[in-house]
Amino acid sequence: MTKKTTKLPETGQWPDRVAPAVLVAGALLTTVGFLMAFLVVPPVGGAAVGGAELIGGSLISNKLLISQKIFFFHMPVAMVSFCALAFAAYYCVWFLVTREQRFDTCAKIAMEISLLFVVMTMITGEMWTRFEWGVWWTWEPRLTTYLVLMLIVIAYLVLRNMIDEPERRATFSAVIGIIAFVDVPICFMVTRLIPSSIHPVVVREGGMSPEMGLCVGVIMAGMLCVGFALYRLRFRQVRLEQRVEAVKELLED
Amino acid sequence: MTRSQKAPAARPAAQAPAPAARPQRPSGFAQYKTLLGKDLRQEFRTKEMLVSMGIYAVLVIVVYGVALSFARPGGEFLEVSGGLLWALVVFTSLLGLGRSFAAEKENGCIEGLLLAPLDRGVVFLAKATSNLVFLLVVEVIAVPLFWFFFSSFAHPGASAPLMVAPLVVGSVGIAGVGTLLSTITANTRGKDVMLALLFVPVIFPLLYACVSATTAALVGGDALADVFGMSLALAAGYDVIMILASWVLYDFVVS
Amino acid sequence: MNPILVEIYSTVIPSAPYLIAAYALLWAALLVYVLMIMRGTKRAEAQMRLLEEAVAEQASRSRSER
Amino acid sequence: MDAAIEVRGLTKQFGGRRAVDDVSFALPRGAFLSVFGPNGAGKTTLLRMLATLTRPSAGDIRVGGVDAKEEPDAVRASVGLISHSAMLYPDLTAEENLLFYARLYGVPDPERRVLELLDAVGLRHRRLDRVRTFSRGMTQRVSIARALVNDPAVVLLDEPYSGLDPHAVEIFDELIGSVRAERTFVMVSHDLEKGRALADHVMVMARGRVVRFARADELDAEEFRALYRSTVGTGVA
Repeated sequence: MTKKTTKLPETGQWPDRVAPAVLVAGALLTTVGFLMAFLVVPPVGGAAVGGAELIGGSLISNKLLISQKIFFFHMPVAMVSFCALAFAAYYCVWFLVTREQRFDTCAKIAMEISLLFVVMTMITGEMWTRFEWGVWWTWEPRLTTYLVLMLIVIAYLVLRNMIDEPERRATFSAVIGIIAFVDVPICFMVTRLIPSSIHPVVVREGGMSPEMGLCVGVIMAGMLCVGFALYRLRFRQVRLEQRVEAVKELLED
Repeated sequence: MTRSQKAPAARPAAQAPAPAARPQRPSGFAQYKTLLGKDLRQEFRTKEMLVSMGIYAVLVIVVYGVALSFARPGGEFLEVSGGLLWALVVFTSLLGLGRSFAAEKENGCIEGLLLAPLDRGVVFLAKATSNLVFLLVVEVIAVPLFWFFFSSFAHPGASAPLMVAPLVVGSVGIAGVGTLLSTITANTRGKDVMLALLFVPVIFPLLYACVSATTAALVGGDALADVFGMSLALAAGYDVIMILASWVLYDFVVS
Repeated sequence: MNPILVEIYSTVIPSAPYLIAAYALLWAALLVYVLMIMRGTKRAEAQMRLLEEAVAEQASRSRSER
Repeated sequence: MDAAIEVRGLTKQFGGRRAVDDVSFALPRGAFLSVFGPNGAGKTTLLRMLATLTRPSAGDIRVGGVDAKEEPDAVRASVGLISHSAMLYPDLTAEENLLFYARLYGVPDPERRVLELLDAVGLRHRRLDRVRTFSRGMTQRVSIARALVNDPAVVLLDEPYSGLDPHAVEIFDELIGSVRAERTFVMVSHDLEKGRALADHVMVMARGRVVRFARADELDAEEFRALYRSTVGTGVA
């Protein structure tokens, strides 16, 4: 049977022509979102206040929480980290089916992007938790899920350095990539369904007013573009390094 | 040496018909029993893994003893004991899983298995079952020992025997996923650290569900009613999904 | 100052440092990654130039031998 | 009549390097092929691909007319491998080891077959002792019994002589001689004399490629030794 030639992702294909434009779009969208978050969307109400005041045409009766603004970047960045993990799992499956090293490279880069965005999620989540509940860390469902995701992605990258032989390294990494993709949603679900007895979680997200929804949407789109552009940039760099290695090898013998 | 006369190989239409004397490939279940029998016989003869896991569990209990010697006995201990017990199970199983392929790798026996007409899922199931058996044997010793040493702190509630359910469900999950991960890390550098680094995050949801179920069983009362059933169901769900995934992916990992 | 207004805005000042830290670190993380990529690309390009010279030199040497 | 082993365009790539590069040959049933070549010439990789232990990057292998890629298990049922790693469980007795493999391959009446094999290798009296207590030579003999447990049509030998004392080598040759009827052998070895003595086909490999493949009688000893020296000299990977 003729080996169906799968189209291998390569630099210079359509994603690369689009990448610079996407990067600009990403930057624009995130800045617009940033401004919207602070200027357009009214801050969320916190604890009730002894009276009520007329500010800017509406009656405010509880503390206005600026810290909640972090949420506008926290949630989109977290979503992008899940998307990156999904992409990585997609390439892992493709590698196991076709055994093409190129898909393994793509999976590695997608995992790196996922790690980057998880770290960003942890940073923003950390700052929000610090102010919101006054503690540096609480074993609250969302934070634990991201911690587990971060550890798995780190384990994936450490595993890659522990194996030298390219074929075995790629196969084992692909398996771990798929296991991670299966494991994280379960972790997401388990930590939510079982109430941790320490202290009930005040879920602030609750109902999102239209402007908040729009703002989050804009930033989400922006972050997706940034993620995609970074992926292509990193992909071009890794491909260049691989070509350099190949030429070196040719020169040797 | 008389070799029974092989029927002349007929024109191979689709597949050369196996001559009568040539062995018929046994059913998957028969191969599973053979593999499991070998693992159990080998382990119960040397008892290498069982003894090391048992001693390790006792050592962990000793460390707990020191850690808790300054805590006030009483109700809080019960809530903590579920987690302590599971920490003991996780690290003891890590030790056991790390050594589960020692015998195979030591003499190139893995290649002996790969040479046989045997699909890799059967190897996975047999190895997972043997790991499960060893883990359960150690738990049967370690858990009562744990309560023996900490009886001065607190006595488990009336519903404590329910604790067996999460222990079994958890051990099944640990043995299943653990076998896949230990196969991966069996021939990587720094294999013990690598196994732990992969194992703990992947097993986290199962651990989370099992600890909550065990604690509910130990504390008893109202906590038991709503949390126990839900946690156990989630743990069982985790087992099914992850063992299925491990079973499917095992073929790539072992060849 | 009107006490209620003060209370309404009471959380703004204390939360400011965390807010700023959050966004600053966010962009710092992105920046670090981009810098890593740039450094890697430059190093790879430098090696590629080196190799091109080596190939050219090897080609000329083999031509002179023939 | 179908060739026992048919290999076409077999290649194995490790990263950039081609350990086995476009190897093709065919072996009739009952032949004995000795493969020679310097270290890193790809001999062992070729053997491991024949044993379906390593997945080829390209090309195909047919054993007894069955394609190894499409039906690996059918090929595995008819192949036996003897290598310097014994593939035996040290804490199980010789009999238990062989019974384990016999049941795995689904050999009819395993107990009788195992005793028959232990007789053949002359270890029936030590069948209840653990393999850990055996000498290198005895372990190798049990390993031969293991490789023959499924009555394989093809027997692969990977450096079988390494670590054997002369007496053990003698027994080994005798055993191989006694089971040669109708089986096809492929042996990888550094031992020129041993390799040529047993073989009726000879292959010399260097850097993953086949330098020479011929019937043993077409190559007289002197020409062969010169050929070997030349490939070993130039062929160092």
